[in-house]
Amino acid sequence: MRSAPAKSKIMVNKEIASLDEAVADIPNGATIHVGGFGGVGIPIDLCEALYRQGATNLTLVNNGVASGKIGLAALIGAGRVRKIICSFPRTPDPEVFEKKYRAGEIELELVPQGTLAERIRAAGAGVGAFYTPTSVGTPLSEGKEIRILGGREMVLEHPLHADFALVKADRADRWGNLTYRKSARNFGPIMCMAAKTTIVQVREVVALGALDPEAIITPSIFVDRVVHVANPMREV
Amino acid sequence: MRSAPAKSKIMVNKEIASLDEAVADIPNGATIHVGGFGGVGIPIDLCEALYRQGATNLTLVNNGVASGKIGLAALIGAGRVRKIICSFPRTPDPEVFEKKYRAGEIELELVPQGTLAERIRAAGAGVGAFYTPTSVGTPLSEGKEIRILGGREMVLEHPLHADFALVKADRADRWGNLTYRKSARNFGPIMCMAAKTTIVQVREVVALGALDPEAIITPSIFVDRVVHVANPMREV
Amino acid sequence: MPEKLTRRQIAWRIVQDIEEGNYVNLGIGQPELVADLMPANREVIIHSENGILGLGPKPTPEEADEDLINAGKKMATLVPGGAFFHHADSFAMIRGGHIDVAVLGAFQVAENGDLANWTTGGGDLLPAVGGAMDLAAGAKKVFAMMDHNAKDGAPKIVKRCSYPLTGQRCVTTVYTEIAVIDIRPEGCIVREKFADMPLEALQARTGAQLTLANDWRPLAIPDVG
Amino acid sequence: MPEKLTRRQIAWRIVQDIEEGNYVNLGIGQPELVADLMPANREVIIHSENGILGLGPKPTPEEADEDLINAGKKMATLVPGGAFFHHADSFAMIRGGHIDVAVLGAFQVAENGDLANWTTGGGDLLPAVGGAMDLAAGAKKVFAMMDHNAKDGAPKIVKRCSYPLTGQRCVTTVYTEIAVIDIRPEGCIVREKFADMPLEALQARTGAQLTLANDWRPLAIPDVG
Repeated sequence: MRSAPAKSKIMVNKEIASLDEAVADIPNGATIHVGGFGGVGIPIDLCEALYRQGATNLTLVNNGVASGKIGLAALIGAGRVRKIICSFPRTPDPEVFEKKYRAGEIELELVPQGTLAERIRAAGAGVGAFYTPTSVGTPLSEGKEIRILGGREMVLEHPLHADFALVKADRADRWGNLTYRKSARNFGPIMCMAAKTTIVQVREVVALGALDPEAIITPSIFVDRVVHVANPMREV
Repeated sequence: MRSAPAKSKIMVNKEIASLDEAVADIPNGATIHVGGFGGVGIPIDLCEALYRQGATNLTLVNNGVASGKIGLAALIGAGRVRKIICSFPRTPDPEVFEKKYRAGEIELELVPQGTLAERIRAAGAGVGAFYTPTSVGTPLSEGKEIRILGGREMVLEHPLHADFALVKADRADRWGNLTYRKSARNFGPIMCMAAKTTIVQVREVVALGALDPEAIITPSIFVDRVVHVANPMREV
Repeated sequence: MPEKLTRRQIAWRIVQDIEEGNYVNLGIGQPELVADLMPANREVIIHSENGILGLGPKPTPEEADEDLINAGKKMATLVPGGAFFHHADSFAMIRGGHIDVAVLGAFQVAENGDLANWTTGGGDLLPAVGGAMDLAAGAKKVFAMMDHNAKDGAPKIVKRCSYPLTGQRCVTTVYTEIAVIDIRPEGCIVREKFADMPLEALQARTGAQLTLANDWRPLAIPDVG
Repeated sequence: MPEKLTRRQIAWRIVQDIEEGNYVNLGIGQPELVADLMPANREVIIHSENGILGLGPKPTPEEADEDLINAGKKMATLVPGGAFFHHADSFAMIRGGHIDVAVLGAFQVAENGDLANWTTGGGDLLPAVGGAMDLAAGAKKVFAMMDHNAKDGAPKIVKRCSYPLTGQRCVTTVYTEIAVIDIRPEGCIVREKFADMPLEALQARTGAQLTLANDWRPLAIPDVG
């Protein structure tokens, strides 16, 4: 009779003891989704751990490009980011990015915010590509396939997969079910879906069954690692 | 100075006094999304009201085709349905539909369940069309455009818009924010998004602000009419 | 008689064209004034692209919550009946045609409704688009709230935008300090202007052909500071 | 030595190939037995296409809730850690490659992994596909749980499916009452069979070329009724 599979353990527990452990295997050249909008919901402690970890030549997907000096800004400033895919690089304090960008040392792919969100969701949902009216007739659809659908010009957009997602949520259980807080939800749920490995920092880890099954925003299937960070840093 | 617009009223209240009033303006020939899966979450009281109302030549979108004799089955039995778009017409008691179908008196468009859900969401989300791997190489993708994306064959699928959606939810406030109960959620949230006019029957209407903003499943923007049905009928 | 409306007065004017129960997205900057001018007894539901319906006014110090900001990254509140959701759902609302009115700033509006409001194409500012293209493509009505002319006097209502577009044929009405102009298939229709400003004077400050509506009305000057 | 496994024994065998923490979708009918054979101390999370993760066993009369059913329309329960979601999210899990294992019934499996399980193409039954095509296209592994032969003795593992397909090149392993067969690029590899059944006898009941794995093992006969 065959014994239990080698990977088996007594129970499923996605909680990782430390930030550094959680990001230890992110390799050079990885594409990383980073949650957050306007500094809210940004997993700054995970970003700092990634900074300490040393991976370089990264492609980052985020709504903006990082304000201030820590987290994403630190990664960019240290020359560890090859490319940024975002909708709004003009953050309140974009100095670190702007310097690299003007020097031609970082590539920027500018994507309309809704198209960015839908491309991330498409990656998570197994959609191969989709047509959207957003950006038709603008420089951001130049060179892309245009097709008339439902009487309207639409542009073909492709999914935005990631090797890793770094997300900040509010509460998690050991399976990785998540809730968020207010407008800190933003890109978190769709980024959790779209990455091969999703790493989430949460304010609180609760017992399995403590989260209301009607109000879980990210079901555990989309989460690989949970790190408890009771008092997260803030970008600015 | 211009006076307030003609349509203005003191406050937004989407609650309609009766089922019959709520469906009164559904015209002949309408395409209607009807929520529910396996009899759970089906807005049977709204369907019965539509039966009383008399509209005919309807196109219905639902996961199945109705079991038993009331609701959708009554509409189908009375010859009021021109076409059904669904994934699983083989319900526990499909007699009414089967008779019409075998007689060639009703058109059936069979759609894989996930493609059905995604086509409905696409309609609600303003996506013009999308590529999916589901059904490639099967009879259900015959005659459709196939394209290789990400190294994989994908079929092009189009949004499934509706004139009306009939949905059953659990609780609503007067703006139309909704919560659901357990597996009765199923197609409700995406159908609410995809119809020009969304009509929802709910078990309970609560005060504005009583629903937790973190746990509202369908935000009010997707809902046009709410009818209070404290004790809904059941299909079987 | 003042020769032009203040920005608060323009915002007030826009409020008059928003219906009770409308779902409204307000662009960053000037359009945010529209919320301030909304009478307290009206229920207009403000959408914020970062996953909020029912955006409320600025918080008191006690209400302030660092996890609740508006699209302009300012602290905000939620009104009763408000809801939170994720970014894909937020832009499904926009792209899917569920937003009744988007009020956006504009660099240029063309006579066919084309909107340019995200970049002048120059290299002085980092390029940034945010949700502007989605709103232009998706909102049922797009109200452009802007100065009638650029700082150098150049018209901002033009035959054809010279700046890179945000969206095509999307603007439905332009609200400036001197006029309310509908953009229709038949052209730019002046719905309101100052009674004592001749159409010719308005035309002289405008880069597209204007037509005075038969039922045009004098632009009101509300007492809103 | 019995000549074949019972369906419960096949289900038990499938359980051995499901890892702790796997997210698993069980097709309607026979595959539902897999949940019954899952040891109580193992955490395998069952997905149900109608918007459930963490599907639990059949309810007691007290637990029964008419709003909680499984994909087979039978009353169900939710385990602690379970969650509800809507249909588009449910199939995003499936299509997006998040389901580790789908266990599906099958009419035919071809040597290239093609699966036919939704219609025989005849007019006897109403055509109905449900979520089968999505699972075939999306699950990381597709386990076919089926009788080795049809009622008339015809092989169900074939060179090429004669019935309309559910999905292409999707089945990873076939579990029958007499064998466990991996479908690999190099062909149909017998991983387990009864020790006393010669490969030739198994081959005689199979429509595709079989290869015995070097490390093949005897099919275990668990005491599970």
